[in-house]
Amino acid sequence: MTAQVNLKVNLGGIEMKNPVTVASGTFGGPEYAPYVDLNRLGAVVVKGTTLEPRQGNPTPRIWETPAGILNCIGLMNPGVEVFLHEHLPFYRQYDVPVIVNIAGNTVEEYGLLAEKLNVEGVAGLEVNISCPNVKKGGMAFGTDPAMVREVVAAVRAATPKPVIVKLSPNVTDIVAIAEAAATAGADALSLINTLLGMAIDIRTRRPALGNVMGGLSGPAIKPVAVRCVWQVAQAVDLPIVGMGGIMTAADALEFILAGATAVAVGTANFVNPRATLDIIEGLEAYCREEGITDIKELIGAAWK
Amino acid sequence: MTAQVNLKVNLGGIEMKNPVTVASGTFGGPEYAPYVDLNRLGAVVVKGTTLEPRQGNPTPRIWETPAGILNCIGLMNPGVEVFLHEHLPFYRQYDVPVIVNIAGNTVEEYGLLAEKLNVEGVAGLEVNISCPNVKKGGMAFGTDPAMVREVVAAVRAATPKPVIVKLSPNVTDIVAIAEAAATAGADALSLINTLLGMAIDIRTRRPALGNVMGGLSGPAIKPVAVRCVWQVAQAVDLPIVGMGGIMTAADALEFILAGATAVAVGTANFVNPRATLDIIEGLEAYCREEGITDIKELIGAAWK
Amino acid sequence: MYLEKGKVRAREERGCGYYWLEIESPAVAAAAVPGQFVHVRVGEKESMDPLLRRPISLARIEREKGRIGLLYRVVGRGTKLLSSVCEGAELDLMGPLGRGFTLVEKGKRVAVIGGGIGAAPLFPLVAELVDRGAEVKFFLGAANHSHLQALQPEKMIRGGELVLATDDGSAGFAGRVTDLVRQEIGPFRPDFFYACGPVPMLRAVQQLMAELSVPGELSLEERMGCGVGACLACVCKVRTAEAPFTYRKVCSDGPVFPAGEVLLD
Amino acid sequence: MYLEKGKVRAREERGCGYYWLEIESPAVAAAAVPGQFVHVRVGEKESMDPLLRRPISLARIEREKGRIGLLYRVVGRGTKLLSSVCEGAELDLMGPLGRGFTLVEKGKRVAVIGGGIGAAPLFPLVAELVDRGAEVKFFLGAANHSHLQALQPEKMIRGGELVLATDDGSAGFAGRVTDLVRQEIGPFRPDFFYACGPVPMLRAVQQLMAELSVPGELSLEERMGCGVGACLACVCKVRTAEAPFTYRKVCSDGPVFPAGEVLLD
Ligand SMILES: Cc1cc2nc3c(=O)[nH]c(=O)nc-3n(C[C@H](O)[C@H](O)[C@H](O)COP(=O)(O)OP(=O)(O)OC[C@H]3O[C@@H](n4cnc5c(N)ncnc54)[C@H](O)[C@@H]3O)c2cc1C
Ligand SMILES: Cc1cc2nc3c(=O)[nH]c(=O)nc-3n(C[C@H](O)[C@H](O)[C@H](O)COP(=O)(O)OP(=O)(O)OC[C@H]3O[C@@H](n4cnc5c(N)ncnc54)[C@H](O)[C@@H]3O)c2cc1C
Ligand SMILES: Cc1cc2nc3c(=O)[nH]c(=O)nc-3n(C[C@H](O)[C@H](O)[C@H](O)COP(=O)(O)O)c2cc1C
Ligand SMILES: Cc1cc2nc3c(=O)[nH]c(=O)nc-3n(C[C@H](O)[C@H](O)[C@H](O)COP(=O)(O)O)c2cc1C
Ligand code: FES
Ligand code: FES
Repeated sequence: MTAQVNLKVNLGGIEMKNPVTVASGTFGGPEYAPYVDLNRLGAVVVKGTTLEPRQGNPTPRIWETPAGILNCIGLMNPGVEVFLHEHLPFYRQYDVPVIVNIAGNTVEEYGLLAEKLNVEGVAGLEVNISCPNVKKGGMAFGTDPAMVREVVAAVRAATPKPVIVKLSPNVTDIVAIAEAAATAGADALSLINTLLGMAIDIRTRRPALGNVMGGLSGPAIKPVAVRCVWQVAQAVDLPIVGMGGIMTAADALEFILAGATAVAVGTANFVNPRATLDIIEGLEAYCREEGITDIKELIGAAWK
Repeated sequence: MTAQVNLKVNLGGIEMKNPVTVASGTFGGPEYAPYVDLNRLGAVVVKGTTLEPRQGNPTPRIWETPAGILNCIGLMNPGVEVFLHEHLPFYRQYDVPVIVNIAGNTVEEYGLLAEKLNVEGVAGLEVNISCPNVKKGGMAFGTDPAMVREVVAAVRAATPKPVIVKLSPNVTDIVAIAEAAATAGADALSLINTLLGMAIDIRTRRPALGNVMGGLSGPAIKPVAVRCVWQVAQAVDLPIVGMGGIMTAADALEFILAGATAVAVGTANFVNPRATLDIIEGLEAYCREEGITDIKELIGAAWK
Repeated sequence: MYLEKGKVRAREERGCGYYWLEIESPAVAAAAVPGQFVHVRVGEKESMDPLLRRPISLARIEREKGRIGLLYRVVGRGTKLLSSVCEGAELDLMGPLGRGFTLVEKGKRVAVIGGGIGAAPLFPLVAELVDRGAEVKFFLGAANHSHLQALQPEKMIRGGELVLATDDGSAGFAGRVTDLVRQEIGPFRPDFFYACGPVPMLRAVQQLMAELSVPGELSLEERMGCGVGACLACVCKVRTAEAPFTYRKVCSDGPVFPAGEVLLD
Repeated sequence: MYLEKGKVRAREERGCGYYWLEIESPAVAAAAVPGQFVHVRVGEKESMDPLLRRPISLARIEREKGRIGLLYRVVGRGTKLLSSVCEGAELDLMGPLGRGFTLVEKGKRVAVIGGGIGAAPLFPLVAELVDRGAEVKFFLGAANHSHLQALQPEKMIRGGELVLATDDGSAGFAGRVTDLVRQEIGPFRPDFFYACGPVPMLRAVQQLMAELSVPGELSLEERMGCGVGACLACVCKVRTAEAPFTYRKVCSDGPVFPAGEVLLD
């Protein structure tokens, strides 16, 4: 008889039955339900939600790069009201914490969004201050510690729910940004959002993406993401959702060993729609083989 | 009869017979001579050279990642005196501009290195203010515009030779850094150095590299590199050596179209020792097929 | 929608860079309708480059045999890798995906218009329409005779009338398929049409049919991430009452759209 | 040093994850000496993942036939991909690389000591030594009988005396190969030794031979980038007069080093 492995983790107040969630903007809602039982996930993070509906950027919105993809979706979403009335009921059928990713054009908008989302069925908020694909706000909020403090404080003041702040890797010093978020009252951090990148189509001799620059995600960025988690986990005393190129349980373990409490699967969903489940099973198998009874033992084990 | 294609470019005073050079630290000197006739290259850039010999970092110094590699060589080199007396004579046999990559622990050391290298046979200097693998100096010099100005000014004052400043992508605003280098008297810019990354060996549960963090290079980083060249080329009026994941002529073209005057081949040498020659031939073929008689027409053509 | 390991049962090189694969994929075959596609993983299983799946239309649907057919043209790395799979190999498929064609009722006259590899999803459509007793005229254009031969239209459809065009006049009507349609459409007077092919062709068909007030459907292509509607990468523009346009997802709202709604720019 | 497309002429699965490839690679074969290696590209030609080449020792050198042999064990993705190449396939090779073994003069008594897959470069060494008229005793250790069988030492060498050990005692001497060497070395009194295998084995051999004042050479492994001495990734520590140690490149200063110089930590 093999011992049970305890995969439960607590992410700044959100109880997760295992450390595996999905990265905002990569999972939709019902779209992956034919492949993944949502009840098996540690949490679900929904697409970036704004006050008003957004059309997003012109196409092409995606471009394949070596072991990665560039995207410039541009926060296309139906707005928070549609989310509350049409999408949230879908998630309420499941027994899984729902984390809503929010993005504002102004500090006030972040606060407003947080207020509106203070409803049953929303387990927490992920504050996106790191989107490289929008003109107003977006990444700009996430590259200056003072702005980070303002945005996070506004959300903190507007909601009693757990606040997760999502950081951009496109900065000189990610630890300084993380510390600013912590000071302003974040309950957890999630990192990383995409790297700012671009590609040129040599046939047309023009930028490949409709919006010129885009966000790089996928396995290509994993080493940068692991480094960010490693740096922040040692400097800031908040739980971390690690993400960036996680395709397999081995990848997820790198993030956990670097200091992540939970991991989010993004681009991998497009490649393997069962990736989340494969990873949950792989984490359990690893623990079993290594004689680990509680996955929390592994958090930050590479430096502890 | 097909028209001749003019591949010549001028890199801040260095005449190159074609735009293709090698990235510092990835080509050695005589090591690739069995595979590549050095006379065919646009220029050769040598490994980072310091005042005193350096041992470099403990092993493992290299780790494979998806479409990339992490390295933490740590500027292992025999020092500038050995370079001048033992290595430079080797290059003097060839008809190819030799660019020496220099790295100092202090601003003064950069100046001293530039002075010592003001000899015949050295075509120019590449000022490395972006090495992520050394404790003192290294990347720190390249992430603060004020420091960049100091270092570049010191080198500028010490040498009449063309000064190329090599930038780090690990910054919030690479344009600001580039502008600082330009103000201080750089003749050209080279970008990008490696992205700061790391990996964890899940078998040992420890960092995979001997020096914990390392520099990410190879195809994985190409979208970030192209984006940096695109941003800097439009903002700063200096010729650029583009690099980061160039494996093929198509990759090189992306950089040239983004605004690079020359391109450097790094990690690709390890995979295909003939990569530089394949790229030169591929650039010529592309121009011929597209009816382009002078490759300079393509520089920045994606935004011009 | 299934994730299935399809077994390659037949592979044929058709010339001009066209390939044909017959795949045992019972779950996909059982659920599929014409116009849908599969999202195929190409390359080495554990390799992260290339990363994304490739969308390929179902060019044959054999529900009873549990087989599907893919007809594709090598245009880049992914399709090149796909062209080198061997008989017996396993392909990692997601499907059937997307909204297929709306099938007209028995007795209707329909024009089916395909350009080049765009013919792929039209083959099972023609089969199904013929089975349902529609009167089908299939206009198929290609660059030249060799390209037409690679498509093997005679072999791919049973029933329906096939009318061919080549750009260089090396077979059938000399000129673009849309010119052929324009010439023949008057006497045929279709009740409905279906088209798939390059955007300029779709645009010409859309305009012609609007002039003639014939309703129909277009099958579109866009670069895809997920293939299931989750990533919002693959959008196309459709007309709306409120805004100049709105974006719809080709992978899940399409790839087939009512011709009158689509904005092709 | 050549960049050559080697043609796979024979492929053999040896069990326990060991594979044998015979490759037509005339330029490499003509220039090679025992102890050298080839740097092999694995995976799809155009795929960037995996990216780096893999170093594999020459386990057979047939200069006249223009062939080389590789014996390897699947430990990760690269060796797994290499294990799936077919007869007739082309392998992208760089080689021969590195400094091989120093060959002793005729009539000398030599101990050749191999552990597991570390035996690979020792097979052509034994062949060459025997041809030169050295008296060779080849001590070979493996985990167990099946692993030994996968190495097929009897088939791989012609001449020399073969002495086997297995950790679990399922064949030959029961225990580590270094214990076997310690037991037999007294009477044999070698003039020189060569060793290749896991680091703990090398360390034990190095110490034993130092005690007995027998000179020799060790073949080392390190993670490699370029394989030719350009990237400075693959260093090992060697003793020097001036510093506690200095780094040398395994790929170009080695992989074979004088046993007395190497610092194994
Ligand atoms: C719904 C749908 C059905 C399709 N059915 C067929 C078919 O039956 N037969 C056929 O030959 N082709 C079909 N295509 C086009 C096919 O998907 C592309 O030719 C293929 O993805 C090209 O991949 P590549 O790696 O060879 O080319 P590359 O240019 O190297 O691909 C790079 C990236 O761009 C994407 N891409 C490139 N061209 C297209 C395109 N035209 N449409 C969408 N994405 C593209 C690729 O998927 C990949 O992500 C279909 C496309 C769609 C959207
Ligand atoms: C000079 C030399 C000769 C060798 N000869 C043989 C041989 O004849 N037969 C054989 O089976 N093996 C040999 N090896 C070891 C062989 O190179 C590794 O087993 C192989 O590179 C592992 O690759 P992988 O992708 O399967 O493993 P992974 O662990 O997935 O490889 C990841 C990376 O680590 C490197 N790596 C992993 N293990 C080693 C290792 N032990 N040594 C060096 N690099 C490593 C790989 O090259 C790759 O870059 C030799 C190594 C060296 C340095
Ligand atoms: C198509 C796409 C859409 C995304 N949309 C969002 C978003 O709306 N909000 C957000 O915070 N991050 C968004 N991201 C970033 C991901 O959540 C994640 O941080 C990033 O992709 C890195 O993880 P990965 O490499 O596993 O994909 C998006 C990423 C992709 C690829
Ligand atoms: C093994 C290795 C050693 C390097 N050494 C140096 C160096 O000494 N000085 C320097 O400026 N850059 C150094 N670099 C960075 C490269 O010159 C180049 O900027 C980077 O690798 C990106 O290009 P690539 O992706 O083509 O390799 C090194 C890179 C590698 C992989
Ligand atoms: S491809 Fe992801 S929404 Fe269509
Ligand atoms: S592998 Fe590059 S120096 Fe040895």
